[in-house]
Amino acid sequence: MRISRWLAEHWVLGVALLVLGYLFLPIAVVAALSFNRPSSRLSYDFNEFTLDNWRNPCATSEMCEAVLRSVQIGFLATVVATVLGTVMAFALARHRFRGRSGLNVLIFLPMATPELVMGTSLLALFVSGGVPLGFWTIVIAHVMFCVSFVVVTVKARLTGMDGRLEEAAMDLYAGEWQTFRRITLPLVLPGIVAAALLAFSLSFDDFIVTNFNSGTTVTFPMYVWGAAQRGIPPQVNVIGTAMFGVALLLVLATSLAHRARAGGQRRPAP
Amino acid sequence: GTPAAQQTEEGCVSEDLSGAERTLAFSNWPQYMDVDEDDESRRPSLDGFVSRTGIQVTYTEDINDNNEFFGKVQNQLAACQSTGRDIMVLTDWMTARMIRLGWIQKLDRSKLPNVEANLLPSLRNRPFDTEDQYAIPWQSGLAGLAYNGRVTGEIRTVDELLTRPDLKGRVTALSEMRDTMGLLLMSNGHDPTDFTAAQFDDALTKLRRAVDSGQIRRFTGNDYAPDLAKGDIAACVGWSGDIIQLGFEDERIKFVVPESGVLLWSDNLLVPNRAGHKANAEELINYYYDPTVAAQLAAYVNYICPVQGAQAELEKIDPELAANPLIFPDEAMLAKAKVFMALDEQQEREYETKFQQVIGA
Amino acid sequence: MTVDPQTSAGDLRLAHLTKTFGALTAVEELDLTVPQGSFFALLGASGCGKTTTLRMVAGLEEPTRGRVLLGDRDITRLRPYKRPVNTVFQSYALFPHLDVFENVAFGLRRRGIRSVDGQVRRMLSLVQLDGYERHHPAQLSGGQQQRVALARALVNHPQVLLLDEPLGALDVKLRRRMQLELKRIQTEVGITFVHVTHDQEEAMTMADTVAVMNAGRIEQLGAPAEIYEFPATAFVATFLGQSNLIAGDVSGGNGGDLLVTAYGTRFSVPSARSRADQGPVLLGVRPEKLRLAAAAGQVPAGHQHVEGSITDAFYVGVSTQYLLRTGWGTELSVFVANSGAQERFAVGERVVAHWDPRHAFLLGRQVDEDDRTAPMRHEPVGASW
Amino acid sequence: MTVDPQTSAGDLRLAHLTKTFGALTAVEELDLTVPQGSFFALLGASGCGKTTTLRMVAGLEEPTRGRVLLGDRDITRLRPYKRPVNTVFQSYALFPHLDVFENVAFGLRRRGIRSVDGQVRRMLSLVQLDGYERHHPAQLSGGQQQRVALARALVNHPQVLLLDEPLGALDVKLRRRMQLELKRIQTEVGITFVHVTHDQEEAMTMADTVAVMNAGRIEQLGAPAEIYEFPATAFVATFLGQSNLIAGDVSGGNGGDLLVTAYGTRFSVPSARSRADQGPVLLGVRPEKLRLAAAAGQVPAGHQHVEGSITDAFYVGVSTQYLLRTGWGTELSVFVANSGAQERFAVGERVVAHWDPRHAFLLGRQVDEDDRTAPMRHEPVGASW
Amino acid sequence: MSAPAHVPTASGEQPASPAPAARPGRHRFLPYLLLLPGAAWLFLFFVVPLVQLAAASLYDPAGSLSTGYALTWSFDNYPAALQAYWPQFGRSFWYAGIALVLALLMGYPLAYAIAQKAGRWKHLLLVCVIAPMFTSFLLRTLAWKTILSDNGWLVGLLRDVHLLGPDGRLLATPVAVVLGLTYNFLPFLVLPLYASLERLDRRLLEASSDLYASPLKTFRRVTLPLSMPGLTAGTLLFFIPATGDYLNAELLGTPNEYMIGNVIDSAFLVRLDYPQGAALSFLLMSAILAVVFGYLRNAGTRDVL
Ligand SMILES: Nc1ncnc2c1ncn2[C@@H]1O[C@H](COP(=O)(O)OP(=O)(O)OP(=O)(O)O)[C@@H](O)[C@H]1O
Ligand SMILES: Nc1ncnc2c1ncn2[C@@H]1O[C@H](COP(=O)(O)OP(=O)(O)OP(=O)(O)O)[C@@H](O)[C@H]1O
Ligand SMILES: NCCCCNCCCN
Ligand SMILES: [Mg+2]
Ligand SMILES: [Mg+2]
Repeated sequence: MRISRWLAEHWVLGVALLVLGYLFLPIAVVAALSFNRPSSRLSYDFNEFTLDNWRNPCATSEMCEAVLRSVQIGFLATVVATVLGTVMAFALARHRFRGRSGLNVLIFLPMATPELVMGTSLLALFVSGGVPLGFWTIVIAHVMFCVSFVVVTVKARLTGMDGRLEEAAMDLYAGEWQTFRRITLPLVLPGIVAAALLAFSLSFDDFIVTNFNSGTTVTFPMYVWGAAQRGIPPQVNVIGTAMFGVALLLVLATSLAHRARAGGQRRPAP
Repeated sequence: GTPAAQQTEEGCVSEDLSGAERTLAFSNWPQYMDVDEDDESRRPSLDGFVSRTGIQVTYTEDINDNNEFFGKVQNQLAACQSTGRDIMVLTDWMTARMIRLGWIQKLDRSKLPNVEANLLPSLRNRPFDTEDQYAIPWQSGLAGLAYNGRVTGEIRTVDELLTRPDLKGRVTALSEMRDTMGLLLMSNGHDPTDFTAAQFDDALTKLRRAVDSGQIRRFTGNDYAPDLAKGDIAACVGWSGDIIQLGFEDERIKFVVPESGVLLWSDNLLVPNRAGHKANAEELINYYYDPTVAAQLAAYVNYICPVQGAQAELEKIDPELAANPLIFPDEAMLAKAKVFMALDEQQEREYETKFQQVIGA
Repeated sequence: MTVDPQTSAGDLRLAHLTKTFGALTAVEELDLTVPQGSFFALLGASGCGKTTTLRMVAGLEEPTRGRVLLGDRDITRLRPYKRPVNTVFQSYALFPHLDVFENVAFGLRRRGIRSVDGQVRRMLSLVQLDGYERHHPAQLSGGQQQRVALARALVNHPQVLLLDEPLGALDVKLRRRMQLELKRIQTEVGITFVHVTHDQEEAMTMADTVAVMNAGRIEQLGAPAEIYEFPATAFVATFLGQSNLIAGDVSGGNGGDLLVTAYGTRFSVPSARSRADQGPVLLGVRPEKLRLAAAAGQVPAGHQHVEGSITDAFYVGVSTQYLLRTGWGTELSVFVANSGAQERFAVGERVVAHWDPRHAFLLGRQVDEDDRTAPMRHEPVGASW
Repeated sequence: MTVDPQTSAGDLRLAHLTKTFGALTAVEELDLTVPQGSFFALLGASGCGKTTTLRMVAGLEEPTRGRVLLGDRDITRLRPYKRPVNTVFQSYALFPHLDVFENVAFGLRRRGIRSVDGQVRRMLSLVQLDGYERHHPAQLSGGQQQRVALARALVNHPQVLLLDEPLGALDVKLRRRMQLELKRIQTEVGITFVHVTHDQEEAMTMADTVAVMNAGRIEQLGAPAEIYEFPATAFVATFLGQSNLIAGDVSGGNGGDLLVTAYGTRFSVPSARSRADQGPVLLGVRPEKLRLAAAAGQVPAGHQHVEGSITDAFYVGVSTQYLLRTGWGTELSVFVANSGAQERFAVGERVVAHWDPRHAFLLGRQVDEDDRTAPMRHEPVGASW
Repeated sequence: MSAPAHVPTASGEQPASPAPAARPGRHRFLPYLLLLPGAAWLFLFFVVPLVQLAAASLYDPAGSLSTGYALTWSFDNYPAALQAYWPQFGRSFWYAGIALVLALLMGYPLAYAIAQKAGRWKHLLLVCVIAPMFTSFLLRTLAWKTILSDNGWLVGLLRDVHLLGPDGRLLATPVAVVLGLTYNFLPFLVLPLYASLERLDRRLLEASSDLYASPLKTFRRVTLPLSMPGLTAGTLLFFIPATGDYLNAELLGTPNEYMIGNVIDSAFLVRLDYPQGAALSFLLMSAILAVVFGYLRNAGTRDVL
């Protein structure tokens, strides 16, 4: 009886852990291979444990350049998309104006459009406009498909925010800018950070749109794609594993920082 | 609408910056360049070029398939924009198309004395480049069958590849229509040098059956190689040099020349429009037509070397290789090797479309 | 309800203040003076315009017409952050990302004050929150949050402190405690408090002056006891405390008294306690002013009485509340303190309710208005809620 | 506090019910019988285990030890959805995605009842919500939501209805209205109500039986008037209503009375109203039972009295509350109804507080316990809040 | 009381600051100003290209690279494209649909457990859902290729327990493709779902069980409907990219598993049949939008995003 009750309450956790295991399975393979000394250039099997790949992650300079480039693109795209998207989210959450619903559709559509379609159509635009493909066209494309995600994420946070806090700030001698700077921004910040993380992960990982609009510029996913066709150097797995670790640390750090600021557990109601 | 992609020498002028910039961007297929046995990041012949000329080469293995690569660069070339590459390697038929579209720069023959001296006669004055001023062969090669003896038994014929039950789902063929269809035409007893539309359709039906039955896992570019090496793929349609290279690492990987015949093709060095370093490219071409360099390259890539005198040089390095008919084909081999016939634009479109539909895209 | 002619330098004055939202008039031609340093309570039913009034004073809402003055200074169009007015919001509106100290220091810092430490700590100690500086709002109980909100406003030494139902969200017990605390602090700091509440008891025990608002207008304004003892309108009589109102007509005068006839019975009310001296009137008696006797003979001399039978009785510890059906069919409610001295009556018993005429009051009446019974503590006040 | 030996078929019985959370014992060896059809109120300070008790009855929490019985049926381990018990939650927990009708129909549908229409409508009409069928919870006022929660539970005709502070979130006025409503409905449907509240007045006016809980145990159980008039412990005396408690010692007996000496003065208490007949005791008098006189001479015969001076006075409309400093230095609190008959006293005046000994009661006392003054309505109840 | 009559003005009022106090007129143009950069970006780099693409879908199908393409309003391109590739079309929706079902079966418990059962591990678990997205999509898919490979341990295991025949495979089967789709887009389903489930009031679940609903019924009648907004958003964010994906089919499947994305990819990059590629793109988009709006209507929450 008790066991069945315990099971009834905890089986979901069990399933969740299994699903997490599923999510981590390929990561585990990538991580394992990052410690592999492959038997040959074309082999992808685990052969022999080594730390060489980690000691020397830049075996091929193309790969490290590609990683660096992807980070740069991701960073730029994240900053631009986060700024544009946040500002839009503010306008949408805080103001009533004509053309709102049209705008909402404009923001929703990129999320509802297959990447392929976005990639090809944007390519056609660049080519017909004589824009040379490369680093900047990739940035433009990434900003384009990240903006919507940022708007949606930040808007959710903003609408959940108590507008009276801003009134309270104004009542306490904070002008419009001060109110924004001291109250609104810090309160919406977790949403903005989440949006930025999402944007970065979307940009860093994008292959399809990038492939169409990159010209000869090679990003990390494109490098991996190309490398897969001719045999992947094991260091690619180092980068993959490291990015995973960085993400874990980053997200964990932000959420810890956030929790520390919010001051820990909510007190039970009196 | 969009304007025609056709360019002319007058309409699309390229500026050569070679004087100021001693650099060269080189796009090539994987496994098409010699690599140092001990340090895989070094490419001895290319390094030799760099030290000899001082020209820094950015070497990228980003060509996996002619069509795929064309798709990547055609937008820029059609708009007379730089592709970011100074020199690239494409197969005959694609070379022909590019030249026809006016996308390739004319080379200065005077800067290519080695080519003048050493290019095999059979590869001179080809129909798409009658004066050898656009396209200089990089390597020739054969398209035939290959298998990994670690995971399957020997394969002799195309039909075996397409129907043997133990190979089901462990076979790849090339997305290169001419190679795959050429082999099938020959396996049907037809001649890829000269076939009819009906014969093509017959061969295609055979292919479709193999696809539908699940015999063929994928149609690939050069990326069949890792899968074959791993044994994920038991057998495939592949290119001679690649397979021979794999054979060095695992002798159970074998290239097979089917009785019905193989396809012979050449890949060519091309300098696209708006490439900024034509003169540097010409230096590279000339360098690789030095028989000793050619032999060095051939000894590694194991494709058919277009450079006269290389065989003699190779004999000095590795006599066994020099005697390999897959690298320096003998008469018997040449008798089995056919060149896929030239297609006009209409035919090409028709056959490509049909083929693409069967290979699933 | 007109502007007090003599105002001192720090008085808060509202002149003809009006606010409309579309077709709705939330506040209508409000004229009001809140003397400097007083504890002013604004009472009224939900939706009567209390919050809107406060928001206009704070500058969070712009008046449609009229002016807001602080002493002689017109602050009607001043932005909220430029007014020497602070607000304690109903839900506190504490900044969740700042700790207690920073919440309290917020206003000081915004005004560019550097060394806020002393002031903040003194204020936290005034509201008995020493040691809570580094807690975040989410870690505080409701009462503690309330005090932070108070400290955050008070530390700025505003001329006027607005409190918009700051106790509305608290449970009864905590509410009572906070009331005393607020009153103590107001006495200590001497700032003008304008306190909005739904709770009449709260208003009465805390405020120097109470204003009862109804539908955007002020119905009566004065000291709590004054209003309670002698309400100006039926609305006030029933909103502030409870009243039995008997519909009647003035039938004449008798020296200092007015005579009222209701249901064939004559009652008298001192004219000093009459808001109307002719026509239809409501005779009001508060339930605790009514007393019960077993028979008419026991009614003290000079008292007026009504006979009836008990229809309901509630024991509530401190007092017992009776409902009495009169001869003419309406009901009266009577609160009898359980002081031990009084007799207890049972439901169904016939009794006499009596009162000293000096405790009655007289209000004007619309012709169609009927009797109203003071709701017993545990009876629904109105039909619709 | 022991199990009632004679129980009827539908009584709710808790036997040795215990719940521990880690080291904390939330409910300790609770034995309790709630007679079928009664209105039972559970009172106690925050955290004393009321909610935990209810949750164990509802099946939402599993007891660490002990049993829950309905009549003879042991339901201790029954899953909540299999118990004939329903709960009205403090926050109502209405399903926001369902309209009023579907909220009320929820339980019926879950039990597979097809034609719910009639029952739901009847129930909605009982709680006076006809016409609100298609409204969603978010569109209702607090009071209306409360009634939906009630209807949603009642429509299932449970054997026991648990109410966990269902009125806690309402403002004072609405709260009073809802109390009456609840009582009316309980009388109408005759289901056993177990009502948890913080509010003693609420418990007293509504319940047939009140249990006062303290730290996981029940301190006293009985009819409200019974408990109020003669509390069993100091906790009950101060928790249920308010009391002045004077520390003294039993110094002897006198017929039916006990004599108590406190601060050198002798008081008497009927032994029938004494919980201790020797040693240290607390003499209790409720503030409304105290009366004030200007001089000792005016004290009625048989009354006992204490002299002192007024230190504080609060006018609260219905009554005036005085704080009196006695000769020995502690304070007494006195509530005088504003019935108009009583004299008013000013702060500083010397007065005599007197009471009928039959209104006093005697409780056992810990040796170190001191006087306790009934808090005035507007005075902080404890030091720490 | 000495009151600070004057408060220093907060200088430099920023256009970006929201004004909670409604001041009519004051901010009439502010929203437009705020929206302008982002909207312009989307217009220029999303709408304009899309219109161009729409035009391309109506080009003369007889055009070619060397001759160019003329806009001849050839609406026939649409039926022609559909006729040639309806199997891939159907397959896209079929695979994405199955993947969606699998993802829901996995994602719902995961989101639920994190939101309601994880207690103080909540944040960590949530991070675990997001972090894999930082390891390249391709790398993860290639890892799947290794895991599912014919000689891998998984296939070996499944063969040993006879879930797969001796020649049974996982790689290059529909199973692998659907698994890949499920895997790659799962976080997009879980995140919005989590957000919605986190807001779910536990007391409602208790109320439900108090009202005779078994755990299953509670889920069906309370949990599920209340998580609908998140479920809808998550479903869309999963289904849309999954339908348009071609990498999973390409890497894990065979031509028999190719989806419409593969066709469009090859139309644009290999076959250079722009009219057909564009027509297929638009068919895909409108099919997706049709499904989306149909779904939104049924889900009853239009305002999901
Ligand atoms: N921004 C607004 N737009 C439209 N009507 C409003 C607005 N603010 C308030 N109102 C309306 O003005 C009237 C007065 O509202 P106000 O908030 O001042 O009432 P209140 O007395 O504070 O009520 P409560 O006691 O319920 O807080 C109400 O009818 C309300 O609906
Ligand atoms: N799930 C739990 N885990 C740990 N402790 C708990 C839990 N639930 C309740 N408690 C503790 O058990 C004690 C009794 O709690 P309970 O909720 O029953 O009190 P209560 O009498 O209902 O209080 P209140 O009047 O504040 O609602 C409290 O100290 C509380 O903190
Ligand atoms: N590894 C180099 C392979 C080069 C193949 N070229 C394509 C030939 C097509 N027929
Ligand atoms: Mg209000
Ligand atoms: Mg509780």
